[in-house]
Parts: sequence; C-alpha cells; structure tokens
Amino acid sequence: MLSFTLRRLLLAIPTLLFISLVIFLLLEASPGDPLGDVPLTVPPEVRERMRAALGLGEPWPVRYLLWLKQFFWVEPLYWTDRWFGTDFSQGAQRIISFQSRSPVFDVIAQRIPQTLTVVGMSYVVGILIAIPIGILSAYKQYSWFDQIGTFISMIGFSMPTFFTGVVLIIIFAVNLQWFPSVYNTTLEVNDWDSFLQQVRQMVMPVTVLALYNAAQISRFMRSSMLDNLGQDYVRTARAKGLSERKVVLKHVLRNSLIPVVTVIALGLPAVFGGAIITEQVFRVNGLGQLLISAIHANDIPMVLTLTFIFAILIVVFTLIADILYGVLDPRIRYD
Amino acid sequence: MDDKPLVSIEELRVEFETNDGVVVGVRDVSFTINPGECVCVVGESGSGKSVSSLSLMRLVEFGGGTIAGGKLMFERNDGQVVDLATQSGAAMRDIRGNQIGMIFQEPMTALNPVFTVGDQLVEGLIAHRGLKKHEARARALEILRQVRIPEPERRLDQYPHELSGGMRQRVVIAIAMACEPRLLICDEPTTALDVTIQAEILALIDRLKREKQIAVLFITHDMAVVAQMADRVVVMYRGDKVEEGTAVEIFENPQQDYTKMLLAAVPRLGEMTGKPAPERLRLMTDGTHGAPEPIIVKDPKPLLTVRNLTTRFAVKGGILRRTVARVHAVEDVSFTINSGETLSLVGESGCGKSTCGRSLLRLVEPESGTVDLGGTDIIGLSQRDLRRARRDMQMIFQDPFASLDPHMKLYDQVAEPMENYGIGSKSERQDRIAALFDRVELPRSYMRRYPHEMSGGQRQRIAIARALALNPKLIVADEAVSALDVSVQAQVLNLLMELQQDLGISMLFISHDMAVVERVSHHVGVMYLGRIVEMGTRAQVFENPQHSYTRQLMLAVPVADPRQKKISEDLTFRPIPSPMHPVDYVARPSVYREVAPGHRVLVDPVTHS
Amino acid sequence: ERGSDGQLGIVMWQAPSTMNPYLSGGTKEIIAGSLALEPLAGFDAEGAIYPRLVTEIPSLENGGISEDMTSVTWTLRDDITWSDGTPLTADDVVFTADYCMDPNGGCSQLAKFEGITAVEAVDPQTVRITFASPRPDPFSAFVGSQSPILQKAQFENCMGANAPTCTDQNFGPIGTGPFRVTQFLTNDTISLEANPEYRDPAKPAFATVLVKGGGDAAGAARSVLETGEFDYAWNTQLAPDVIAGMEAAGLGQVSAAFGSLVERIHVNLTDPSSSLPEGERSTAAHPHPFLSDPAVRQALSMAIDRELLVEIGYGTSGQATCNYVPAPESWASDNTDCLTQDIEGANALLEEAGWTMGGNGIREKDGVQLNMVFQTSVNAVRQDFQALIKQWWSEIGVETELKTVDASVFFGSDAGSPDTLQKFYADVQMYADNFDGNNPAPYLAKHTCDKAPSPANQWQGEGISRFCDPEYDRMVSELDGIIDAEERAQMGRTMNDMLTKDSNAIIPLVYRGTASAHANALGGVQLNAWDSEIWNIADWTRVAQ
Amino acid sequence: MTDTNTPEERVRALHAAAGNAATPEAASPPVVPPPVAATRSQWSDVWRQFRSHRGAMLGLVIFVSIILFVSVGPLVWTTDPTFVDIRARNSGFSLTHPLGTDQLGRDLLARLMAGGQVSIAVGLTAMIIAITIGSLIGVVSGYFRRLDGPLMRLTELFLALPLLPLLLLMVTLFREPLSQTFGPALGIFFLIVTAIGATSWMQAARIVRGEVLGLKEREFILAARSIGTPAHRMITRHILPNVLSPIMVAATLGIATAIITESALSFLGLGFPPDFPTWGRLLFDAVDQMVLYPWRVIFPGLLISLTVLCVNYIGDGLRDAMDPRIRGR
Ligand SMILES: Nc1ncnc2c1ncn2[C@@H]1O[C@H](COP(=O)(O)OP(=O)(O)OP(=O)(O)O)[C@@H](O)[C@H]1O
Ligand SMILES: Nc1ncnc2c1ncn2[C@@H]1O[C@H](COP(=O)(O)OP(=O)(O)OP(=O)(O)O)[C@@H](O)[C@H]1O
Ligand SMILES: [Mg+2]
Ligand SMILES: [Mg+2]
Repeated sequence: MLSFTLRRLLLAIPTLLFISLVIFLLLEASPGDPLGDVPLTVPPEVRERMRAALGLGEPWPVRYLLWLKQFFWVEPLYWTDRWFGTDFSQGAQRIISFQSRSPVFDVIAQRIPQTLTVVGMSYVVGILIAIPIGILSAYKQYSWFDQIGTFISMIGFSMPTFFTGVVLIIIFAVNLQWFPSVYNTTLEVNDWDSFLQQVRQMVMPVTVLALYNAAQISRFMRSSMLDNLGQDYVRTARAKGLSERKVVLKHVLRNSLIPVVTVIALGLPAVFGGAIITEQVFRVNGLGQLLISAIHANDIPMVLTLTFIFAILIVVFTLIADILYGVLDPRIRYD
Repeated sequence: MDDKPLVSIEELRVEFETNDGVVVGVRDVSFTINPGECVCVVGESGSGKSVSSLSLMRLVEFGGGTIAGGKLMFERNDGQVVDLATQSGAAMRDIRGNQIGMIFQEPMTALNPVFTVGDQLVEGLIAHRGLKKHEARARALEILRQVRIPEPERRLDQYPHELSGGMRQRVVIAIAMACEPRLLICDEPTTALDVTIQAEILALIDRLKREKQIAVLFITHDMAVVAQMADRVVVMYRGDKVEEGTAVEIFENPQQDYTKMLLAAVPRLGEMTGKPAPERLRLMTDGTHGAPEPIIVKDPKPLLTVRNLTTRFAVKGGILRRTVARVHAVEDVSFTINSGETLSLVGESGCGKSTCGRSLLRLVEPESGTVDLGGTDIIGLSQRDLRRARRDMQMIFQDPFASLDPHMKLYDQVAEPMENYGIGSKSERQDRIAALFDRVELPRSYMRRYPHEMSGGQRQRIAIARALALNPKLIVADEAVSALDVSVQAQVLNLLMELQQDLGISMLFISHDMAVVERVSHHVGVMYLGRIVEMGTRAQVFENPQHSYTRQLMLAVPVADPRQKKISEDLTFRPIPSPMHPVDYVARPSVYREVAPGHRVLVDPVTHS
Repeated sequence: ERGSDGQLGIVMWQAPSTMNPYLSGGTKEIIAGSLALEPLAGFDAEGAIYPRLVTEIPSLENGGISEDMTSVTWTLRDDITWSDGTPLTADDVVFTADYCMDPNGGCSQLAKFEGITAVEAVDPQTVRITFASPRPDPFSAFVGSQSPILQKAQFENCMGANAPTCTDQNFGPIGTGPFRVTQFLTNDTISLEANPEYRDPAKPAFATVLVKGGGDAAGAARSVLETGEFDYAWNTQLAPDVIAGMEAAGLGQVSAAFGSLVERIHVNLTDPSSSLPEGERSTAAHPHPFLSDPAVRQALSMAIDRELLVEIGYGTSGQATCNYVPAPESWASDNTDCLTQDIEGANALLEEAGWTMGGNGIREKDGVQLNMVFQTSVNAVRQDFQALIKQWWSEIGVETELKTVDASVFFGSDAGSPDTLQKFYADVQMYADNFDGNNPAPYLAKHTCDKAPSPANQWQGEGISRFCDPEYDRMVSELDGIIDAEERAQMGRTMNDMLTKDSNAIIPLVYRGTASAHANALGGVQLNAWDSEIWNIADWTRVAQ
Repeated sequence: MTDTNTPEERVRALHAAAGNAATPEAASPPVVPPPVAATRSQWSDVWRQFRSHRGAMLGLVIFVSIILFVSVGPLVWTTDPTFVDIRARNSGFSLTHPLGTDQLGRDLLARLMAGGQVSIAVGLTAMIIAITIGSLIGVVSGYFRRLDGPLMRLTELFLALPLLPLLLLMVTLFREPLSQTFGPALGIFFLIVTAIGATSWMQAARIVRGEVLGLKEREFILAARSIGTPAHRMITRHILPNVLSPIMVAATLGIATAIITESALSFLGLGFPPDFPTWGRLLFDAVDQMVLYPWRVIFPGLLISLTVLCVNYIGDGLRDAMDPRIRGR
C-alpha cells in the first residue's frame, strides 16, 4: 500500500503541473480585467500604470513560471520561516492578490476557519442525518418512511440554496428573530456566551447546507444498504441467531459504509472549496466567497492559487478515497 | 437412540409474493429427522430444497416468503416440542444458531468479508451462551480445532478472503457448530468445492454427526454425495416430495420415474471401464433404447497440436509498477487433439486449466510455445488474422449465468458471431439460427427470450448454439457442465457428444469432475500446478493411473453407491502450492516417462508426491 | 462623549479589499479608508469644500491661491496628531504626493495629481502645490476621501514597486480620522475603535465600528431595515417596492444622495457589425447604418418614458433627467423636453425621415431594418429597464435584441474582450457614470473626436458614443482657459446639450442617487454624494427611540 | 476499484435481494420459464414493465402534463410572456392574469410556460450532452486499460477547473459566431447547453468507469471476444446496455443540476437574453420580492421540483424496465 500511495503521489506531480498550466491559461484567456472595479472616472493612462504595477506587462510564460516559483518555493520557505523563526525566504516576493495587495496565502489562512466550521460542520451534520435515514429507508424499502425520504431528498436536491437560505432568513431571522442573518467572522469563542452566539449564527447556514448534503448522501447510503441486505453473509448472520439490530447495524452497515465512505471522502474537497451561494446568503465569507469575489475582480493570482489548492485536494482526496477503500475493505489489495 | 424424531415437517407449504402474483416454493412436504441421523434431500435446481431448509430456520421470511401452511415440529433442548412455524421472533433467535445450525452453499459469500473469522465465530457464542469475550474466543479456538483447520490460532484474526474455499467452508461449519446445535442443516455445502476438499468436508460432517449425535439435514443434487452421506433420502421435485426411503432403498430400488431418472443421470466413476470410446448417458427421457453408440473416430488425424505452451501472468508492484513476480499458470504444456475426438483436461481449481484453454484462442496471450490448428500457427497470427482463425475455435464457458449478456435476446446472442464475421444474409442467418435452435433442442419460440428467462441447462444450450454458429472445428468447453445439476448436466453432456458424433467436432473438455471426464473423453490430461502430470487415453489414465496426483484425485471422488462408503477420517490432502514465482525463476522443462504408447507421466520436475 | 454609544455596525455588501485608496480606486475602499484617513479638505453634502486638516480653504482672497492660479498653499492645523500620537506635518503631505506620483507605483488616484509640478513643505505647517498651468479649480489633490494624507513614517518603505508588500500598512493605516483599525480581514470584516488621538475629545460617539462585507444588496438592506443587526448599509439599490416592504418594519429607512451619476443610453454612431474585419468594428471608419441618422436617435429618445423608469427602478433615489451633466446646479441644463414620452411623435418623425413600417412591424429604409442589439451589465434594475425600453422601441418599429454582460467584463476595459463598454460591439448600451468632485469639465472633455475608443488607443478611449464634432472639440479646448465660473457653466450647458438634446448621441435616462439604508436609531447621518458618504461619521450618534 | 459503487440506489439490487435470500446462486433460474407469447417487441416489454411501476407512472403523467403545459399551453394562453403591461404590474390573481404579473406587468402564467420550454429543453439537452461525454469517457477509460490513466487525470482536471472563468471564456469566444449562425436565442441555447454539459460530465464518467471495470471481468465479455466481436461493437452491444442503470441515475440527477445551473448562469450575465424567461431565472428574480409576492417564488419553485421529482421517478421506472432481469419477474 505504501508503494501504491507513493506511486500515485509521484504520478500526481505532472498531473498537477499540467492542471495548473491549464488553469492559468484559462484565466489568461478569459475576458475581464483586474481593474474592472476601478471607477470609470479613472482615466485610461492611469489604468495602464496600475496594470503595469500589477505585473501584467510581462508575457504569460514569465508570469506562470514566477507563480510556480512562488507557489512551490517561496511560500514553503516563508512558512518555514514563520514557524521556525528561520530566514530562508529572505523577503522574496510572495504571491500577491491583485485586489488587496496582500499575500494570497494570508487571506486563505484567514478564511479557512469559517469555511471549516460552517461548511465542514454542515457536511458532518449532513452525514449524521443521511446515514440513519439511508439505513432506515433501505431496511424498510418502499415503506412510507422510504417514500417520504425519497420525496424530501429530491426536493432538497432540486431547490437552489439561494432560495432556501433566504426563506430561512425571512422566517427565523426576520420574523422570529431567533438567529442572526449575518455571520460574524470576528467572533471569538472564549466563554459560554460566545459559544452560544457562535452556535446561533451557525444554525441557519449549516441547516441549509446539511439538508442539501444529506439529500445526496442518504441516496447513496440507501442504495449501498440495499445492495448488501441481499448478500449471503446476512443470512449467515441471521442463522447464528443474532438480533435484527445486530445484523443490520453491525454486519450490513459496516459493509455498506465502504462505498459511502469513499463517496464522502471524494466530496470533501468541496467542503474546502466552500459553498459559494450559501456563504453569500449568510455572509459567512469563507473560501467560496473568496473565490467568487476574486473571480469577479479578475484577481488572477488569487483564483489561480485557490483553484490549484482545490485541484491538489481533489487529487489527494481521490487518493485518500482509494486508500480508505482498502483500509475499510480487507479484500482490497494494492499491487 | 430413541425413535422420537427431533424434527418433523408436516405438510409444509411456502409461498412467495412476487410482481406476477404468488409463487409456490414448496407445495407439500413432510418428513422427519431423528437424532443422529442424516437425511438427504435431493432434487434438481428449483425443486424447493433450500426453501424447505430455510423454512425450518424461519429464514424464508427475510427473502419474501411466507409459511403458508403446515407444521414444523421441533424438540427443543428442554424437551419441549414446539411448532417453529408459529414461534415468536425472539424464540426463533434463541433456536437459530443455538439449537439449529446451518451451513450454506457458497463459502465465498457466506462469510462477512469485513470481519475476522474470530469475530464472526464468537458472535453466536456471546449471543446464546452469554460468554465473555475472551471465553468465547477460547471456545472459538476449540471449535476451529474440532473442524480441523490448520493453525487455528492464526485463523482467528484472519479475514475470510485470506482463507481458501475449503477452509472457509470449515469456518462456516464451525460457526454452525459453535453452540453445539442438535440439528445441522447443510445446504449444498460442497457444490462449489474441489473433489479433494469436498471429500474432506464430507468426512468432517460425518464425523461430527457420529461423535455428537447430531441430526443432519443434508441438501444436495449430487447423487454420489447422497450415497456417501445419507441414512435416509427424500427426493423432491417442483416443490413436492416424490419419494422417501433409506439410502439403499432409493439407490437400489427406486420407485418413482423421477428418482430413476436422477440416478441414471449420474456418471459413475469406473462405469466406462472396458468401453472403447465415450458413450452418451442413457437417460430416461431420451426415449432411445438399447446401448448408445460409442463415439469412435475412424481415422483420427491431429487437428490441434500444442507444443511447450507457457502462459504466465505478471504480478506488478512497487512504485514503478514493475513486474515483481509471475504466476506460472501454464508451464510447458504439450498435447494433441485429433479431429472428432475429445481431450479432457482435469485438475483442481487454480491448476491452470482455464488459462490453458484461453491461451489456445489467445484470449490470454501465451508467453511461448506453438499452437497449430489445422496447419495455421495461431501464436504467430496478427490480430486481424487471429480474428479469422477464431472462427475455427469456439469456447463454452463455465457459468451459464455469466456467459450470456443479460441484455440481449437469445436470437441476437446466437446471431452475433455470424454478424461479426458477416456470414450470410439476414434471412440466411435467420434460417441457420432456427436450425441451431433445433439442433440444441430448444423451441424456436425461445428466440425472443432473455437469458434470465431460461434455466441453467437451457442457457448452456444457447452457449453451445452460439459456439456452433460459426461451424468451428474445435470447441473448448471450459467446465461447461460444472454449474449444472445432475439431470441437466447429463442432458448437456449428451448434447455435446451427439454434436461431436454428427459434426465431427473436436473438443477440449475442461473439468474437475473425474466421473464426467471418464464419460466423455478419448484422451485425458491431468493438470497440476500448470503442468500436465499425466496424459494418455481414457483407459490408460483411469484404469492404470501412474502419477500420485491422479491417484489422489480418483480417491477423492465419491461413489454413487451407498454400500461402498469411502468417507473416512484419514482423508487429508495437501493443499496445492502457489504457482507464483519470482521473476528470475527459471522453470525447468517438463520431462515425461512413457509408460505405454501415448501414456506419459511427468517425472521432472517433481511437484507432487 | 467619545465611545459612549457602543458599537456601530456597517454593512458593505461589496466588501472593501484594502484601506488604502491609492491602491484601489473602488468606492468601497475609499469609504473604508475614510474611517481612518483624512484629506486636507472635504466636500460637504451640498458639494461645497470645507477644511478638515487645514485652518481654512485657500482662495484668491486669502492668498492661498496665487494670482496666476499656478499654485495653492495649504496651512495645516497645529492640533492634529496621528493615531499613534505623532503630530501631522507638511512632510506627510509631501510624502503622500511622492507616494502617489512614483512612476513605479500603480497609484489609482494619479489623475488627482495631474498637472502638479511640485509639492513642497514651506514649513512644518505649510504646503505649497505648484501646477504646470493656471488652474481655475485647484482642489483635486488632497481634497476629498480619494486622496487622503498618509503618514510618512508608516509608508516610507512602501513606495513604488514596494507598495504591494506593505500589507500591514495598507490594511491598518495610521490616520487622523475618528477611528483606527484593530483588525482587517480583507474582503470580509474591518473592526475599528475610536481614535484616542482624535482632535475633538467628544468624538466619535461610537467606541467601535464593525464593517461587515459580503452578500447582496437585499441582504444588506434586510439586516438594517428588518432584523436591525446593523445600523448602516451602503449601496442598497433595490426595487422601490422591495424597499418599501422592508421599511414597513419600522427599524430604519433608505435615503439617497444625489451627485452627478446619470444612468443613460449611449448610441453607437459607428457600425458594430461583426461582418466588418476586427479592428474596424465600431470605429469611425464605418458610420452606423441607421443610428447615424439623427432622426432615428431622436425617435429612440422620444419613445422612452423616463418618469416610469424612475418609478420602477429607483423610486425616491432617482429623478428623470435629460442631462448628461445634472449637477452642480449652475452646470445643469434646463432641458426638460425629453421628460414626456411621445411615441406618436417618434413614429411621425421616423415616417418623415423615410423609415417606413415593414410587414413584420419593423421599420426599414433602403433595405436597412431598424434592428438593434442593446447591451448593458448584469443588474436587476438595468434588465427591467432593458425590457421596458425594448417594448417602447418596438412600438416605434425598432426591434431590439437584449444582451447582458458580466459587470467585471463590461467595465473591465480589457482590450482582449469583445464585451467591454469601450469596444461597444452593440448598437446601444446603457450604464451610469459620474465625475469626481464638483468640476464637470474633464467629464465633458471625454467626448472629443480623438478620445473615441479604437485600436489606435488600445480601446482605452472614453468617448464611448464615438461622438465627433469639431465645434465640440473647440469648445473643450476653450473651456480650460475660462476662469469665470458662470461663463464656464454656461459653456458646459451648451456642450451638454450638444451631446444630448441636439445629437442624441447620449440619451440620459435617470439622475441617480446613491441609496443607503440606516437605522432610525442612528443619528447624524447626512448623505453626501461628493465625498465619502460616511464623511461625517465622527458626528454619528445613537439616538434614543 | 477507485470509485464509488454505483451511486444512488439501484432498485435492481432489491429485486435481486429478494431472490437471493432464498436461493444461493445469485441468479437461480426459474426452472419453468413463464409461458410467454412468442412475439413481443422489446419496447412493448419495457413499456409493460414500466407501467407496473406506480411511482414512475405517476411521474410520467405529471411530467407529460408539465410538457403539455409548456408546449401546448402557449397556444391556448396566447399572452406574450415578454409583453410589458406596465399598468398591470404586481397585480395579483385576476382573469386577465390568472397567476398575476411581475414587477413590469408581464404575465406570470405566460412566463412560466415560456420559461418551462427553455428550462426543460436546457435540462434535457445539457443532461444528454453531459451523459454522452461522461459515458464515453467512462466506457473508454474503463475498457481500454491504456487510456484509463490519462482519461482519469483529464477528469480530475475538469473537476478542478474553475467554472466561471471557463464559461466566461466560452461565451466570449462563441457567443457571436453562434448567434450569427443560429440566431440569438438558439445560439445562446447551444452555448449554454454545451457549457453546462461540458462541465458536468465528470461524475458520470467516474461512475461509468467503475461499472465498466467490474463488467470487464464478467464472462460474457470474454465470450463475446471469443466469437470475434470487435471492440466498437463490444462497447455498443455489451458494455453500454449493461451500464445503463448507473447512467440513468446520473441522468436524472443531471437534469436537476442543469436547470439550476442555467439559472445561476443567467444572473451572471452568461445566460439567455434578460427578457427571456426561464424557471430558474423567474425564481431568482423573485427571491427579493418573496415576502411581498410569495407566489412568484412558489410557482417556479414548484415546477422545478415537480419536474425533477418526476424525472427521478421516471428514471427509476425506466431503469427497472430496461433491465430484462427485473422485467421478467
Ligand atoms: N425469494 C423468492 N421469490 C420468489 N420465488 C422464490 C424465492 N426463493 C425461491 N423461490 C422459488 O421457490 C422454488 C424453490 O427454490 P429453492 O431455492 O428451494 O430451490 P433449490 O431446490 O434449493 O434449488 P437449487 O438447487 O438451485 O438451490 C423455486 O421455483 C424458486 O423460483
Ligand atoms: N488474469 C490473471 N492474472 C493473474 N493471475 C491469473 C489470471 N488468471 C488466472 N491467474 C492465475 O493463474 C492460475 C491458473 O488459473 P486458471 O483460471 O487457469 O485455473 P483453473 O484451473 O481454471 O481453475 P478453476 O477450476 O478455479 O477455474 C491461478 O493461480 C490463477 O490465480
Ligand atoms: Mg438451493
Ligand atoms: Mg477455470
């Protein structure tokens, strides 16, 4: 398995380089300009100067190579310096965002916590809801529970979050005033009160996203359970005289989770990518919001870096999913 | 032994709710089992054997069945006689695994792949005996010893896939035996196993029955196994019991036609002694009387010559995925098949039979050797010529359920090879397909059906029709009848032999069943670890086996005669060693000793003794 | 009393990305910057200039402006300290000028410093700015929140190419304003606290400010008007009935400030047809097949009901207008002819000009059909306008195809994209524009012949309509020399009419205010369209309800 | 082994399950094949089985009604969906405007019908494109070992591509030539469906590949090879029909995502001309006015959900019906 992992990691390097090149070229070629936000009152000559100051005067291969160097060389050095107090980077230019003129990685580091708490939590909650529902609706297939589950998850799947989010805000923030409609990213949790406040501000975004996630995962869970409920070993387990509870929750569940766990692992990069619309609606301002605002502002270094990190996550989680599969399923061997 | 039966099934009727209405799985079955007695239930596939046994455990309900009538009286440990059909769920859970144990047919799937053997063993003990975890583990170890698994300590922490089929079946038996039930239900426990392993498992069950005075309900369609195991026999047909009696009565004096037919369909080892050539089986349904003609080829000429065929599979590993080892699946194999004759390859699972057959058609690429079919060197052909050459060689596969595309109608399946080679116009093809259906004795109306609407035997006929569609000179039948139950197997065997007789087709018949091989072949090759260890005419190999492995195989075959019980405890066969070798391993060429003209025995390398 | 009113919550749904307005010309950054940074002088709600860090506004009378109008002298107040406690000196002002005018830095306020030859510290309290030529209106650099004073000590190492590496400085500038930054999360949240060094010991009333970014205009308005989580929301441009619905909750209201922003339609006087070779589309080389006919342009303008547009799209934050320059008052033309819709008149006009109705309801002449592409940026109100105008035009036999472009592309002036407003690969397009401060002259100067965007200037020209009139060009060059204010305004009005009423090259629609929502509990809010709209935030208080 | 098993549930599994519990071999044959009429066309079989699936039938009926509503509806209710009747704006339910009007006085009923035409057309076409690309890539990479690596890396690339810039680029490059050739509406339609299709095939590709890898090990594929079936026919005749079921699942989910993605595109300015109604757009436009005029979100929302739900159930039914193994039962 070690060599399998190593091999895949080695293979990932050219893949990722290629991906980064494609993304870079795509961003280069797509229309729009980092100065789109600059008001029309700014005369063209000044605009030209501003562009030059952003380094946009250089030909693209130069900028691409520079970015590669900054990403793979300067940034790691910088972070080593930061953590170990060394001075390897020697003030080399880091990747700078066009919008804010601040290092891209600093901004990303700022955004990760809220993305992880909100989007990550919603993923966890979604999974926690989805698995029991999946189990039950498979075990009682075609029962009313199953039918309603299917119905609700299809509705959940077909309703865009820009709609459900606003509905929640109108009901719970405007009319009932239970939860805040704006997420406060600066809130520090250090006592019970602030913890409650944090919980309150997470309720709505987490609910919206969790429902969406749960809708999908419960479908997977159900199908996987159905596959396994018909297996021979289930009969063996019953023939041992085990209770239904034990048969389903131990024998069937463990096997059914195998494909679902990989589905979950493959869905994880999306957590880091953020949930763009939900973040917008509740003003969570995580990575999703960062990406979309960077795209709108044509902040190429930011978009490039974010999507590339995202690509790394996709590749890594695909690998993790493969490895998890093997860990969970003793039958899988890596050659 | 007291005469009070442990179990008595009275007028059992089981129904299934399906989309097309109610299907009756078991119509009216009654029989009893006494303590310490082995009752065998025989019958063809779908006759209701499994459903009856599952009803006893009340497991049919989980498959959508209901016990619609009858009583299932069972004497519990405490002496109380209860009707299992009306017990509550909790009471049944106490009986299942505790007082009745069950062994299933498919050892590959009967165990949960993600739990260790130990885990699965202790579960029942903890549930029924209330043992602590470590106590249960100790007991589990003890049971594994009882079922004579080598290195039982290690097995406890292994996963099912790490065990061989035979060992897995022993684990299943151990699970069933864990709480020392008084009734053991065995549903075709050996059908999927090799003869040698089958012999061992049968011996094990027999020993447990004798030692522990357990009642055994043994389900099978193999009459030879019945003869070896049964005290009494119940014959079932389409959900009904047709006959019941002691083993000797049933074998020597069957009353019902169905029973007679079943018996006739069983090839018995040694039956062919003294016969010059293969003969069809005499089936009750044939209507033909008198002895069938032997299939004698007047002037046999070599059709297929195979020399030094070697096929190896690379095992890749490491970061660069280089070949780290190789499976020597077929190693220096040479043989010849004459036109119109049958060569059989026999051997146990994993010995390379299938690979050998597939290498001939280059469905797997052989590493070296020559394959000469009627003057064409198959190995040297380009992909395009190879396609053309394959018209002369066709295969029939083992699993009739897997070898037909479930999404295609039978007509299309048979038409496909002709379409591939652009043979004939549409109407010509239609005629030919109709003729082929007649040839394999399927009604023409079946053309519009899908494979799943057919029985296994019928499917295998379609596979044969498909193979015949191209008028091949050679058919490679890879375990073509292994998955079929006796009566169907007999029909398909007869069909194959009849076709050979009529069309003069040569056949490479691959099987692990010695009795079948004896019946159908002109020549026999015994394979072991990728090599042919003994080769000769049928008479030479079966009547004068020279190689120790051949002898061992013969010994393991059960005899379809209740008076000749062969099962004994000292039957232990050595497991086949791994054919995997490091890359730099140099395989020695096979050296044979000629015992008699055409009868060769491998002397070097010595792989089995 | 300073700090007695707790926290002030401001939502800016387009989040500020930096506090340094010299690095980003965006309104959001300028507003954010104005919380901490101050210019020498600002504009009040009426557009009049008033002193902030100086003792008085320089003028000819007080000698602050030299006789020949080539220099202006500012005298700093002596009681101003930076938020780190050091005093403000003339050096800081000089430094700020150097900072922006550094040839290696992409200073977005460079236009403010145009024509300046020198900025000198006469003494620690006095700064003199010298211009290359006489300036009738010398108040551009250091006036208004676009060009505030930076602290030399803090920004010394951030000149030119180093500007982007100074993240800490850009995110937490030391200023003289009422607040100072405690935490800056770019594009998200800014936390500020009252500046202890602020010159008025009683101000600001709020102890802290939280500026929250993200979301959309509706959500921002909702958090002020309906949930009351915030006190002030910037740029809540929403449909009037939606705002009315939210205001009904009684927590706050939306008000608008009128500057010089006009929503208008530009008519393409050149041919955008894609059958032309690239480089010749939308250039003076090919006049537009039918929009070059003044009658057609006028008919287009006549068919529009501007009052209705206002009612639907802007409510109280808009006024129907016929002017390109709607303010200052003296510059605004009195033309109101266009305010009444006249479909019949438009039809008659077209008929007269020879555009006859074809069978499919589209007018045509000499085989040319009145078929147009009408583009604008993505924006709900603009899309409603498009639909309405399309309908009106269809009533005069003009068929319109609507097209929308993502705002960042449309306004992005990327020479490589075909969808920018400069390229104008459409027949008509709609957007809004304004000018800085209260001098419309440069704004009018955009429409000279040589400023038409074309490959020659990498499509960076500003004469979007490709309007070209030698008479107009002459007036532009004359305008610079005129010193008398009334005379200037007079000429400005004439030029405005040339662009709109006379030629209809620009069809003004709505004089727009910038709408902002604020809670009723917030006192002192006085909207201002000429400067940062929170210009007087130091005076804001929480009022009891 | 990488990928997920087949996603979504497979009803087939359930049927198989019912059989399995009692019969050890996975597919123990009914010994007596049911007596069936000799000639039956395959499609009548499919239809017969489909009809017996209650949910699917109900879904079909509703779906057909929706289709009729959007296609025949405009012939009956002839109000122009883009006609601005400014005096009647924001009107409630009335005889002239049965479902009210929007902020410009456009008739909501007419807009729902016109919007439905576009949304359903976009949903179906984009889904077909995505599924075609997905299945193609999936089958090819599953079937041809050598192409597996590169194609899966390609899939990863597409997963990583930022959608928005990609779409912007596509629109910039192709909007004009397309609207020149096909007219503005049709041109943009092509653009949008290709854009959505080209960026949503990855999931399907991964799923199909997984299935094909499993399928390749099955004996009937070997059998087909031994009777000389060439690769292309192998794929079309043997592989594709057998991976139909996961493709169906992906397809039903794909329609929903396509309809919603389209709405997201229109508010980024990449979609249809702004006066061109689609369900997603109607929903999005009305979100701000949800409190004042709730029905303006309810109707388009309801129609989207209903369509997705119906398609899902129809997909379920079709999947069962196309699988002869289930059909026979
Ligand atoms: N779950 C089920 N649903 C419907 N019919 C069933 C089901 N299980 C079994 N049957 C039917 O009941 C009959 C008896 O089946 P059973 O499994 O007992 O046969 P068997 O004798 O064990 O055959 P085999 O040798 O193939 O195992 C068959 O006709 C079968 O089709
Ligand atoms: N594709 C393959 N790759 C690697 N090893 C293989 C492959 N196919 C077969 N083998 C190995 O080659 C050996 C011979 O296999 P083969 O299938 O020919 O045996 P067999 O005699 O047909 O057995 P059975 O009776 O189980 O069908 C076995 O050890 C098997 O594991
Ligand atoms: Mg059975
Ligand atoms: Mg084999």
